[in-house]
Amino acid sequence: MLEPILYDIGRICKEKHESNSFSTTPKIIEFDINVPPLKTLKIPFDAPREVAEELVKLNKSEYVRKSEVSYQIINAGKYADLIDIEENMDVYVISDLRQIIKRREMIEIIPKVREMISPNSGIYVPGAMPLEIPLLVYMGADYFDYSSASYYAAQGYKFSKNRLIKSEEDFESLKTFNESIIDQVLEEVKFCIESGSLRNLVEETTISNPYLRSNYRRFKPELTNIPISKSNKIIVTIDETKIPEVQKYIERAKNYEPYTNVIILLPCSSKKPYSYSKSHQFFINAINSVRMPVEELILTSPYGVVPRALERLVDYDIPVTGEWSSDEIDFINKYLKNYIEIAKSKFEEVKIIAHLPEHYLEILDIDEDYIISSDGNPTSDNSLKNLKNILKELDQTADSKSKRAQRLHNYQELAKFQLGKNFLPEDVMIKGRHVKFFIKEGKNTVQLASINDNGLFVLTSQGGELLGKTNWVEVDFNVKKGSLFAPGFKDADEAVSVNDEVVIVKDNEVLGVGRALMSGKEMKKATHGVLVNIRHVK
Amino acid sequence: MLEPILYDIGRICKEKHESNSFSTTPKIIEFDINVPPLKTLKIPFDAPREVAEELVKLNKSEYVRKSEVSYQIINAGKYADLIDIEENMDVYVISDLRQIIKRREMIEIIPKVREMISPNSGIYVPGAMPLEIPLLVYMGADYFDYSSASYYAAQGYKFSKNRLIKSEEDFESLKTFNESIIDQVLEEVKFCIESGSLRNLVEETTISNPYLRSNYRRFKPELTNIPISKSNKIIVTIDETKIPEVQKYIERAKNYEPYTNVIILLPCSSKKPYSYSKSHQFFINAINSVRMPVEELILTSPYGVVPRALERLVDYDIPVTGEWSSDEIDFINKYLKNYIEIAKSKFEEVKIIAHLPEHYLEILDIDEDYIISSDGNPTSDNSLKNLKNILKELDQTADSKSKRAQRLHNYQELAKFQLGKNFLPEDVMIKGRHVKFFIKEGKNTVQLASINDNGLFVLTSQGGELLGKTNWVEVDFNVKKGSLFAPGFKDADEAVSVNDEVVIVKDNEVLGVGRALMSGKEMKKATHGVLVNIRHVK
Amino acid sequence: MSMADYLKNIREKHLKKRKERNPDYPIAVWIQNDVFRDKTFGQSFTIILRTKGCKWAYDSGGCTMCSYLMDASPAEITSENLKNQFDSAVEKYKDQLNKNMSIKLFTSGSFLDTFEIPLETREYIFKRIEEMGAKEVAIESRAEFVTPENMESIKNILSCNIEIGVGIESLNEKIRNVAIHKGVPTKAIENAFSVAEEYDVGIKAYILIKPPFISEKEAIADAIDTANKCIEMGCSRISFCPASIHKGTLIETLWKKNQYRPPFLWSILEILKEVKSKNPDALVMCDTAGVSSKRGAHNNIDCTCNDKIKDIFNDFTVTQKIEKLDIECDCKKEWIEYMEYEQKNIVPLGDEKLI
Amino acid sequence: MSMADYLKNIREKHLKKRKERNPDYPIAVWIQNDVFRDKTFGQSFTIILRTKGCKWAYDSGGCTMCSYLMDASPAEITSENLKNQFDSAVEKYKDQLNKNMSIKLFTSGSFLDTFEIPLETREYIFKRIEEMGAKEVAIESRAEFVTPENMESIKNILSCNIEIGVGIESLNEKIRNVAIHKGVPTKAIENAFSVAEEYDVGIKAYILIKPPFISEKEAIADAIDTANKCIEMGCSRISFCPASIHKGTLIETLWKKNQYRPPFLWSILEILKEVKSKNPDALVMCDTAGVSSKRGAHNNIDCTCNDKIKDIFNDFTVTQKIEKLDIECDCKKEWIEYMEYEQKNIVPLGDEKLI
Repeated sequence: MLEPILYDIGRICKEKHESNSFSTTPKIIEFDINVPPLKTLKIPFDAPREVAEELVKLNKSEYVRKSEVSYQIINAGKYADLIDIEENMDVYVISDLRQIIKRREMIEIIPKVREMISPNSGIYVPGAMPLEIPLLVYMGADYFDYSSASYYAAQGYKFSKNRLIKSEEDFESLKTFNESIIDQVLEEVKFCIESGSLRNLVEETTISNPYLRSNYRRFKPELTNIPISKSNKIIVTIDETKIPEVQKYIERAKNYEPYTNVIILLPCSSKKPYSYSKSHQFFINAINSVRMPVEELILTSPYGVVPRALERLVDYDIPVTGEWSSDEIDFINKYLKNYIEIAKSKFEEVKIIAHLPEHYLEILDIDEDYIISSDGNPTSDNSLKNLKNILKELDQTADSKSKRAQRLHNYQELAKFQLGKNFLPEDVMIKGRHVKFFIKEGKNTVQLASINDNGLFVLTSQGGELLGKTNWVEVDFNVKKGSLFAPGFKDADEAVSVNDEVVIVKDNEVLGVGRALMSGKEMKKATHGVLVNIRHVK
Repeated sequence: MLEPILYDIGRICKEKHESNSFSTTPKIIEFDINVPPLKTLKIPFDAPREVAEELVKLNKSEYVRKSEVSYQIINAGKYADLIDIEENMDVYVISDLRQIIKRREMIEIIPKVREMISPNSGIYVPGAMPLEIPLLVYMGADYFDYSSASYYAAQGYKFSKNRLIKSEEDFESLKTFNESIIDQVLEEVKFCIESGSLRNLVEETTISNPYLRSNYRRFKPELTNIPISKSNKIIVTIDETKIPEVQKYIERAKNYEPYTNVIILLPCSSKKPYSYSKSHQFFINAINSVRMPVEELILTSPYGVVPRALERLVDYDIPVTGEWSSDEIDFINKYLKNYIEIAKSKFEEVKIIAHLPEHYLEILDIDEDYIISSDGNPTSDNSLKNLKNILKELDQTADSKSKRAQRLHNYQELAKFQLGKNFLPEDVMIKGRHVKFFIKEGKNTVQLASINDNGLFVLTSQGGELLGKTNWVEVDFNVKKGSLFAPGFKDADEAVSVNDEVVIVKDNEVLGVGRALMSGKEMKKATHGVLVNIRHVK
Repeated sequence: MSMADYLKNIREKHLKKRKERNPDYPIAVWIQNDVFRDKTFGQSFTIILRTKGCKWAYDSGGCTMCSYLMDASPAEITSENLKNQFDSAVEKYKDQLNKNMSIKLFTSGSFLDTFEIPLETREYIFKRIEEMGAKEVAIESRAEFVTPENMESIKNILSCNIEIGVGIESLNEKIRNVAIHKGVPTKAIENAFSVAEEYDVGIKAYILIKPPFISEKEAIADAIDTANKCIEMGCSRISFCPASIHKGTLIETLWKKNQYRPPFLWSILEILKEVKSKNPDALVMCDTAGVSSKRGAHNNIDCTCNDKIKDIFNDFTVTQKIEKLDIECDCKKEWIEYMEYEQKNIVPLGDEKLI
Repeated sequence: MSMADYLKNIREKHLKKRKERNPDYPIAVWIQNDVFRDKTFGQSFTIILRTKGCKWAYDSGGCTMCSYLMDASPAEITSENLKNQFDSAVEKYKDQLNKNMSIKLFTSGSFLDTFEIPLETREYIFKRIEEMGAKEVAIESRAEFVTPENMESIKNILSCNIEIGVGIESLNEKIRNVAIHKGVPTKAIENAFSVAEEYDVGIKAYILIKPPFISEKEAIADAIDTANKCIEMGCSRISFCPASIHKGTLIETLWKKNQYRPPFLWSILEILKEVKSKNPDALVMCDTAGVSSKRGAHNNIDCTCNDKIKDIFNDFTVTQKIEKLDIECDCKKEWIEYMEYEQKNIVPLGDEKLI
């Protein structure tokens, strides 16, 4: 029985033993799958469909084993639709990895099994090689074995993390060595999930194998299995616009509404949040020289466009070579255009100032007119002076909006981004360096939320009440502070991501707030373990 | 003293010992660099230039050591221009890798030292971590040490091929483990050079590190250090249009001249050469149904466009997801346009037939009109019938060119591609399945060349004579068949790549032909060892 | 569509490639050294008659590894044609034929199926043999045709030893009737054995080594198990048939996708050793058609042991000496690990070089 | 442009940030417990006079680790101002002053350089001290000002023990004059020692631990070597000064790029042990300004041993007991391996957490 403790698309689970000790998956499985000899006919990957159908029926009773550890063997050739999941097995065994791994149908099999089964169930993929393990974990696998180590040792191959190397060493030493490489990869997989970098490990291990790389690229991971913002920097060196972190950001950021119609386009900085960098300090000082609030929009790869209000949600390291790929250029312009569209639908007219260095200006491809305020390096005295002058001129004609109200607006947009809904009333009080939000309730000042180190809202139960049944988890009893276990769980919003702030509701009444330990989708399938840490109850 | 035996941008060398035994680099160095204590002042990477200049002068005499193994320590901060190479040292020691590796100046230091020194000299980079070793070898390094293993062990880190993993293990076991990872990476480096896949290993190890990835992308490798065509499939999963193999191909293929003005665009096939695939068998049969010769041009990533005449020079595996990146699309169209331009400058008018599946047609972006001959799948009966009909119609109006002459033309283009010049006279006779080329000389039939398993010309000395001083190596004595050693070498064409067919000349007279064991540039700096295997002399 | 429909479809598709041949000549005919049912040595005279072919294959698509139907005639074969085939074969070898030979009459199906050989023709041929004299007569037939009536019809004419080769393939019902798609109920096999015993006719049990859809390890177990049971049921000899890849069969489809691999010779050695040591008196043979080639049973295809082991099989078939089966080679380790890995993969692996 | 030009440039640039202060008050003044030259304990009265500052720093850019000039006055300091500074200091502490104290007169440069303190002022101050009475007087000066004339001028007035702190830094010429850019020839140091001996004036040798451009290992060797030589040359005591990162210096530039790291405390312990055990009678002290902070000498910055070792240094300075220097900590291994790795890197490494 597994209990998930960390998700990074793939996951780490506690594996409970009879003793009080526990170990964590992904790991080598400790029991042997028993396929009763001569009782089943195995379905080759490319078996004709008619054959596969007949054999699936034939094998059904033999492939579901309810021994001490209950398990089901998954074998339906390439026909994912023929897979008939028996519920709540301890382990699901994926057969025929040697074919599956090379074939496009892979993503219809392993991740789909993961989608269908409980998070408390494990997926065991026998026979995996080191380079395949990270991708398999990414797709939902939990258990592996050493069988490939011996097989390739007998063939005279030594494992590396990425390939087979022909060797003259004897079988026993190759076998031992190959097993150690599997151990190393499993250790690295765990380390990477813990540090939120499993995708990088998957990139490393799939990049030199066209089959794996194809299946990695085809695979569309479940975005609720990564948090909205990771606590470590993410590393992005390839596939910039396609990685899940960016997909997840874009999905939400594309609804961002600017506060004012004066939009200033800024370059990104390697220091994050951008506003902590020297260059952005210069920009902000220049912008603050006028009374008028201005929308600051950072152009960047891989995130496309990042409004200042959301800057704390992006933290990444990318190679700096000053070259943009065509895909990056297309991506940035696409979301810049989307942003301008929203601005235009909100305001009669937009004023765009491009305070950007040359290599940004080169890629800018929008239909609207814009003023270039930079003169070469945007941090040069000249550029900054230009910017101030342009802003001053605009300031004369600007509507009377306040920077104070902009600050609230930005937090409201953050709330929309994070929680799907703004819960901050217009009369909220924003206080402190470690920002906190309060409202007056009669004579009392009540805290609604604070902003944590990742730049995200942490709610109080009063905040949760204002939010209402949004990003919710429904329970069937009056919860207390602490852990919400599967038995008390009733339902959840499928939009809930792992690590999300969630509102705990019972009979449509808000009981409190907490932090989700897994996605809403996973909670709905869970049978054991903690689903939510409830922080505040009324 | 090193003798290069294999190049794949990086290289494997024989390292001669006093005994008859030898080992090969890249490897752990076996002697300790002795920097005389308190006699030098080391130059930090970002030392002000004035400081660096003063200290470079100060250190000069101490940094060139002529002990049993002579070596020079390279330390000039980030100022590559301050590096003053002492010629023909056994080893050049790159200091301060810990800074260099993260900085853009890296590519001005390590590869430039390699460019300046003899191929018989080694580059030692102390302190490298496993993930850095492949890139360093790619840039020209030969020697490494275990020092990072102990250092990071003391800090409580365990190496993986790609990262440091925090560990609770004790120092001694971490140290041993970390050293074993360095050994593994060195073994893998050699394996990859041997199999022509060092670039893949470099991709694997740089992809999760933005610094390494930046320097990898900035680095423009010397293209003469890879053969014109590798004997193994190349694997391309990222940076499709930027890899050296493609750069090298494009540099030469962009001068290809089509034989006729009827150009048929075809999709690539996963089987290589394309013409061995089922789909191309269909296309070729259809094309052969008419008398008229047709230019067959395969559109593909990563090579852009591949004329049938050159198809045997491209052999690659790419992920098949059916998606093109914008960069790939731009690249294909750029070289397709270039090809059409050449065709138009040669012929009055070109006729382009696109026999392509839908996802190819979508990306086609050329100015000329073209006829679409395919109807959905280009191998469908309907598509092939269409193609035949269109060709039949064109055949009526076509010039009287012959397919026989086209065959010669294709080999002549291959010669231009491979050797920079066509050496096949119009009256050459082309014979056999393992193609051989002959001319009549009086009553004798003389062989000029044959085509080897990689689809390249192998010359006879008569072939060399027709080629003349092209792709040449000059010697100062009357060579015999066998090895050409450095002492007999006089000069070489800098266009010569490793593995190239070369013409051996003396006093502007062709003596014979051979195979280059290193590039012309490398030969010019070599002081020892075999440079060319001379195959034929007159 | 069912599996049977599928098999019928590919069979029909493939049969379109079948060519018409002269109906008056047999498919093949030859004389070779052989072991008789009484374990003495001698010569055998084999005629493979060209008939209409296996009715099961026509009706149901037939067996998943078999394409003998391709040798059968697309055109009608008359009783007259069949007689001519027999006569021409005898005529061809008349100088070498004698009374101490075994005469083997095979078709690409069942000799006893009147769909292939009309009763009248069968009787004609038996009569001619009885005239010629023979130490043994061997025919092949599916089990369902080993009936009292058919035994009567033979025994009425032939006085010599008679042996009927019956494709038992496997006594595992799933394997035989699903994986192989043999279409013979276990009952029919049991009947055949008891009828044969009653009429003192020998049954040569053909056992397929490595049907599709099971692992190498299971294939070994199944072949051993089937052989032991056949011997127990009183078969006159065991003839193991290592699977080989016939064109146009389901296993060819799988093999081409590298999802089936013919058996290792190591597996066959193990089967032979096991069966022979458990049944030292039984006559145990191994067919070596295709063995050591890519499409036949083989070890690591690059290994030199392949041809050596093929010779061993032939030697063993003749000598029946178990110690002949002893051979070692480095590649044996690969076989052991292949089987282990295949067990983990659950689904059969293809060729070890192509995984 | 030369290295000196560069240093001068950054000095000038940095000096622009210097603020003007009241010229009649000293930079600092305090009373503390101390060890005298005769190894007895007592109290010392320290005045840091605000002068124009170190002339070498103005003229040449000065030393690569030093920014004391920032404390000096950008405006002219008259003789009168200096006298006022002295008088105000004495006035402030008049209740605590007595004749058994050591009086220390420091500037941000050389007390004996008339560029900073005119002769007349110097004599005024000495006379006042002589009147007040003191067990010892300590001043600081660059070596070149330890001349017979200057010694005469002191001895003529002061009757107590006199000790001059001289920044030897390193006796390695390259290190002292290039790496540190001290601008003091070895000759000048030798002269200073012999002049001091002649006039029975003590020389307190300031030795810099870890100049830039050398490794940690070399820094240890150099400090030990320099100390041993100074003791041999007859210095009255050794005061080790572990480098710390002053603002606006060259080593700050390097440190900010993580290309310089202040010395490990382990290195200092090793130096102290080595020097003290070789010279048991010598007075060996260690300045702890900045020690255990990020910009000062420290071990792994997260380690709890930092503050413990700082206490040890203070304790040792007072007690001079070598066994006080014994301490172990897990992080010592990191120091050893850091030095090994740095040797391989050839060029000095930065902070171990940031490599």
